[in-house]
Amino acid sequence: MPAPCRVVVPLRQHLGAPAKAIVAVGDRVAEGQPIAEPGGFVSAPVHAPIAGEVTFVGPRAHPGGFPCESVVIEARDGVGPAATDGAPPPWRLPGASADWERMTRAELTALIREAGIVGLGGAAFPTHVKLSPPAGKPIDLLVINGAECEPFLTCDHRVMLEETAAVVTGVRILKRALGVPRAIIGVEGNKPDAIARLGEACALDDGIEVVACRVKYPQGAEKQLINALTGREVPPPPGLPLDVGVVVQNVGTAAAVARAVTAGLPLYERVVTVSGSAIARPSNVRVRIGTPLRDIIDFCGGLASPPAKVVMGGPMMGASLTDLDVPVVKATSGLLFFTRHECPDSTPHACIRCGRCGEACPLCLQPSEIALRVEIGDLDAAQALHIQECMECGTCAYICPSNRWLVQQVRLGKAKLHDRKQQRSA
Amino acid sequence: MEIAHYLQLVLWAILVNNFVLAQFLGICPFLGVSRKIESAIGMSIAVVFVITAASVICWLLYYTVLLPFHLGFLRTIVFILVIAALVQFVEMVIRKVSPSLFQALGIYLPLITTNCAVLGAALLAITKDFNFMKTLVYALGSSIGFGLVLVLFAGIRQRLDIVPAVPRILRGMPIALVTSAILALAFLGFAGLVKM
Amino acid sequence: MASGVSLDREFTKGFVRENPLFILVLGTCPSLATSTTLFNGFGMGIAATFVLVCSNIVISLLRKFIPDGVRIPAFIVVIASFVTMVDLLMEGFVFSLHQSLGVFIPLIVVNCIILGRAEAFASKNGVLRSALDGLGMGLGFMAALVVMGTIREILGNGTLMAGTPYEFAPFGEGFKASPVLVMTLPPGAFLTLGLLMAGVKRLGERS
Amino acid sequence: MTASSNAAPEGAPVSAPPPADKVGASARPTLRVGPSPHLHGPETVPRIMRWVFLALLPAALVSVWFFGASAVKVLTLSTLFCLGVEWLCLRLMRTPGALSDWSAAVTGLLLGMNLPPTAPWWLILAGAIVAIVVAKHLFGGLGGNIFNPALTARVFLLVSWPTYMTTWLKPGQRQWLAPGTDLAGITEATPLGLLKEGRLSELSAGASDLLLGNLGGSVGEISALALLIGAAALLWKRIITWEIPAAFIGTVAAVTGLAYAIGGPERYLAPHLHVLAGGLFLGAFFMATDMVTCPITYRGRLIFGAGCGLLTAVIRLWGGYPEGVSFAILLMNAGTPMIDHYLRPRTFGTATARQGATS
Amino acid sequence: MIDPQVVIVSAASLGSVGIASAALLAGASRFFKVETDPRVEALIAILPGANCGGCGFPGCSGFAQALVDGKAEVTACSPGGADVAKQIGAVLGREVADRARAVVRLRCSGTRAVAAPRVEYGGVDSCRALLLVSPAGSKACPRGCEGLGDCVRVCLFGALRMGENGLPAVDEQKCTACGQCVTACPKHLIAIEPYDSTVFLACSTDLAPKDARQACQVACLACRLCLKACPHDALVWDGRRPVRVDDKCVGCGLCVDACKQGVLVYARGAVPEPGVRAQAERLLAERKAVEAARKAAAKAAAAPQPAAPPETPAGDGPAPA
Repeated sequence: MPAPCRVVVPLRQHLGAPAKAIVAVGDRVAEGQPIAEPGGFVSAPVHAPIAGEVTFVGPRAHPGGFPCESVVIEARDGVGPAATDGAPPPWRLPGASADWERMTRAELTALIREAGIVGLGGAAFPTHVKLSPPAGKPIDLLVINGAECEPFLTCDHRVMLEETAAVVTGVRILKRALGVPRAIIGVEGNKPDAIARLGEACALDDGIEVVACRVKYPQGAEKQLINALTGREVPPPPGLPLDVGVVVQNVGTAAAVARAVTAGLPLYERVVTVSGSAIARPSNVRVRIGTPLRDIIDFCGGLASPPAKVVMGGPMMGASLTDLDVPVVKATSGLLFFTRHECPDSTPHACIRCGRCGEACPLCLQPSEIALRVEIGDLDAAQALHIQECMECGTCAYICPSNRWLVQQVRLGKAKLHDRKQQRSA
Repeated sequence: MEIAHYLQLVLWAILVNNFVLAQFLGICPFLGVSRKIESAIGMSIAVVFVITAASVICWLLYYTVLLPFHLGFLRTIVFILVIAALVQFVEMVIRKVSPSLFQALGIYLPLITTNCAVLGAALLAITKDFNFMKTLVYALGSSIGFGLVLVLFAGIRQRLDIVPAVPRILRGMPIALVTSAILALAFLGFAGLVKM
Repeated sequence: MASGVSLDREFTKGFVRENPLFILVLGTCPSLATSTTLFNGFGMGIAATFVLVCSNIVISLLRKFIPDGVRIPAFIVVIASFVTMVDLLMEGFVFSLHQSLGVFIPLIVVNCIILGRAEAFASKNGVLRSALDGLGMGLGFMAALVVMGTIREILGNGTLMAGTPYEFAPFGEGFKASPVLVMTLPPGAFLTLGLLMAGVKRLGERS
Repeated sequence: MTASSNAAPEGAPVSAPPPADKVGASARPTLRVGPSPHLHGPETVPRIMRWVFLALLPAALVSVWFFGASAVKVLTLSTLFCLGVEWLCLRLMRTPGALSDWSAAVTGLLLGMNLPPTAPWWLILAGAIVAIVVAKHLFGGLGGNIFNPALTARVFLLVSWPTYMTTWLKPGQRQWLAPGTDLAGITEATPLGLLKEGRLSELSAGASDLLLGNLGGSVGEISALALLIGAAALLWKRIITWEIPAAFIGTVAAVTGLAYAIGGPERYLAPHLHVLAGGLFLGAFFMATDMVTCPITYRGRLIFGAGCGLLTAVIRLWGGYPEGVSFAILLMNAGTPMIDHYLRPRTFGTATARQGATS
Repeated sequence: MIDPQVVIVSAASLGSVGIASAALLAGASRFFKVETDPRVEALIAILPGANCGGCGFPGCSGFAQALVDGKAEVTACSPGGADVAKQIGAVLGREVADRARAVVRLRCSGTRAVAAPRVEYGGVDSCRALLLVSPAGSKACPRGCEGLGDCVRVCLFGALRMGENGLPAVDEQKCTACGQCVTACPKHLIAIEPYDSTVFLACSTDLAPKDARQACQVACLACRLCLKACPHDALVWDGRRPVRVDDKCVGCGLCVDACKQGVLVYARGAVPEPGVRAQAERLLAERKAVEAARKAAAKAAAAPQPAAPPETPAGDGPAPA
């Protein structure tokens, strides 16, 4: 979609420390120019999605439902998307070139870091951190996640189809940056077109294979994908894929890496799936980070009916928005506008101990048992039942015939455990 | 067939004529120490030990001291004294010899003095004219039956605590007793399993 | 114990407010086992009351002389003596009742109510007060047993006052022919006590 | 006294429901917020219960075929009584639940199928009260019960009124039995009853009769085939899993088979007859699998089923009662919390030696 | 007929059993002596020794140990009753010292009728859980009480109850100011206050006045009329809201009258004493008179003689710039 006239760029768009603004009100910025620097190692810079003038730096509504330090950029006369003539040339990453194969691993990682690339699957973990494994943890495999994280979302699918070349280049760059000989692209079996295209594009590089995996949820979760592709089991938290010698990256991230390294484009736009019955024209759109939701709604033909619930992310793990006056962030993989019919009122029944949640749990936990412990306030028992290992994929609550709030009870339990830990250390 | 007979006696004592569910012996600790599975297990082990030891000692005392002197009527007093002394003695020994064992089950020992199952087992063995071996087997079986039901019951109560939907006035003792009622009902299925 | 408590309160507290069975949950074993009929419950109640009053009196008298270290064994001996007495008396005079109560007469020794009152009350109070306390608690226990016995006998046997010359069938002969047999069996005992306890709890909340 | 009796009931909703009217609402529509996931699967408790109810119908129809008016009366009364008592409980005790969740209807139908066709109305009413009040609502209603309500009621009735509970009609007695009808000529003992009384030689029903239901017995247990049809539906809808029935029936077959092999056909019934006779299929497929009262893990369910089978076989072969299914399931219900307590599934990623996960 | 021989034999045998076991125990107690916490022994001596298990602990010694470990309630022994509980308290030193009584109060008046909603919440019935999905809460005022009862659930004394209006109500007679609800409230809306204070501010909003007016009909709009109404300077401004100064407040209630929004309220429906009230009114009137006089003087001074500085009483008025 066309660049908007006004963007609100939150500085907390990734896991880890928020970025620090390096521009002030009144500054004129070029498209792609850095506007904030990383606030720590686990952090990423933020770039201007459009050319224009900085009109505000301060707290603005964040999709997470809390005010967050943000930079507002507005297109001005002669500057910005409305008038392409006379605009300052777009800013590009220094050092980027199509000749990336000659770069060292450190150079590649630095470029990726400068481009502000974070995991585009949804968690928004800074990519350069994943590319810098601690010594003593040998990595032998790169897994590329093309297994669409959640139902409803099709943005990864579109990226694989429309930017096949960029994806494959990105995979090769990531392989080089990690120094691993082998990469697997895992794609769910219901996307034969994507598998075919990727297969063709990868034919040149024998270190990359495309593997079709079963269509199920949550196949796109790191641990599940690794298990499905390699049979390795990532240990429970604090265990990471690193512990079994694997790094996982999303296909969208790979494409972004390719653009950053070969063309010097920092990460200031992404593909977002816009769907749900309340939107007139569901589609996948490439949008600038910071685009207000209302612009996207207008671009997609407006609202067909008043939405009852708006979800950012996927239907299983996404967050419901409290407000439509929020911008798109790097982690926004989907925007779902649900009508009342799609998310009916659900009053929970008593647990009938059917055990389906436990059967469905990809981590073999017992969600009903955990939730009951949280409900009666027995946090120790909840901990003994491995509450901390839950990744909140939502499978249990989806399947629960009693409509119980299993995921929220787990999150509540984790939050209370966190509170308690802080109280004790205080 | 001796062994088969003793086996039948054990089964009879555990299942058919269960101390708690059929004879109402040891209800106090059954209701009191059944809130957690772990303490129920500790209590069970302690009870098995004390009941067996007490019954055997009481039997010996009865047939070697009381009966020869025609003092059968004194058995209640003598037995309770012996049990009290035995429990205290065992407690002291365990505390000295194995503090960890004492931590695990020593604290249940004083509770056993007034557990009517202990005196009950000793008295019943006399009333039923059991010989020495039978007394031993009977006491062992009965106490295992007590422990089995105690542990099962503790599991149930722990679950009742997790699903706190029980109406308020029934919480605690009343629902525990209603549960025991259904448990006793289920144990009636063993009626006639062994004919003693 | 504060002497400010009036004697009649000392006597009546055992009936409802501190009912040993329904509120304090003491003496559950004999109450479950012997409340099969009203008469059995009554007999058990009388026996327990007798032991309770006598042992309270004796312990109250002896409280100054018993060294603290051996007081529990001493109490037990006193109680056991009275229990033996009751055992022999009942065997002599009401043999059928003695038969149906069985092992639970000697087991009065280990009834928590009696040792509990001896320790908590009689060893610290005067003779009159202790006697009244024992009598009140004993009668409260008996009342609980009689209530349980009545319910179980009517439902489980179809009769009332069985074992006495005044036996009758309150719900008619038809019900007596096929009563709720299970009420006389252990499950009925547990169920009755559980529901009565809930009822008493409800009453206590109301007032 | 319980130490926690003065504490507030944790987890109980203390707040009134959210406001229905929007006070001071602005022109902007308020969005809903809620925890993820924002979608929900099609399965609901009423749906599950409805399927169980439907799956019981084939066996009930077979009964109506063989026992006519008596079976209709028992099944209808039992279902209606249970629904009525449930309604009263929900009103008076305010335990969570609703008539529309179908659980009381399932309990009622199951109870009816566990009674003999000759059961008088008061027996059914007593059963309904025990099932719904004692076994279910005293424990907090649906989901709170430890023991299967219908079975608790059945055992209660069996112990209280053994004669009424073991007066089996001969199949084909379809007429209305007026109160006081002399049943002497139209009753017959079940195969298990004959076994218990040592009259095995009088057994006339063969395996095909047991399959079709052409014999005396409880309303719902006579036809193994009809029960299997219902069970197949439940397995197909994934409402029950195979573990419990398989372990249950397998263990009964194994133990009775062993007894038959050692003790000989004079004293023991052949294992295939044991499997088909009595309430084994009804119990194994419809009552042991009651989700509320069985373990929640696969391994736990296997143990549960095997325990049920062992206890059933022991009571049938050596116990005082001819049929042990109900007692066995109740006893294993009591053990369910222990099984769940000690059998936890292996959490993902904690594998040591074996990589057991499916890929 | 009592046979003396029977008496003698019984006495002798009973005695010997007694002596034998006493000797055994005496020997054992010496031989197997183990040091324990003297308080446990003291507690065991106090407890009835019935070992009935009614307290939920395994016997009296288990209960005593739990008491010493702080795991048991002092009042958990039902056979012993209140008397034993008192003695236990004495041994453990758990007697609560007399101190100024405090209670908790809710700093929010946003009932369902007056507070505007922002979003519609469907999820676990808990304020903490709500904040997980909507960090600013469900009401238009981010500092409004969610009314899902996290505080009510943690109260062990039954002092909190969820009112029909969607706000928790405190029973100040039952409240012990233990602080459980204060920690449980994820929005920190519950404050511990002296029981004696009669006036308090039932609002915590940090919205700008114009937003606050939209969000809630009973919101502090920062008008400061209350400060002006207080003759005792018992209210100070913290930048957004008035704050009561406890040692100055006499509870005259003039601020309550002055508050148009009704966010300053009397605790437990207290009514100010007429004497205190009258005196405060007098004081306020005096103040106003002085202020009026000062203003008049300033005006008079400012107009014809700009050079003369105005006379201010006690010099606490802001000097005209």
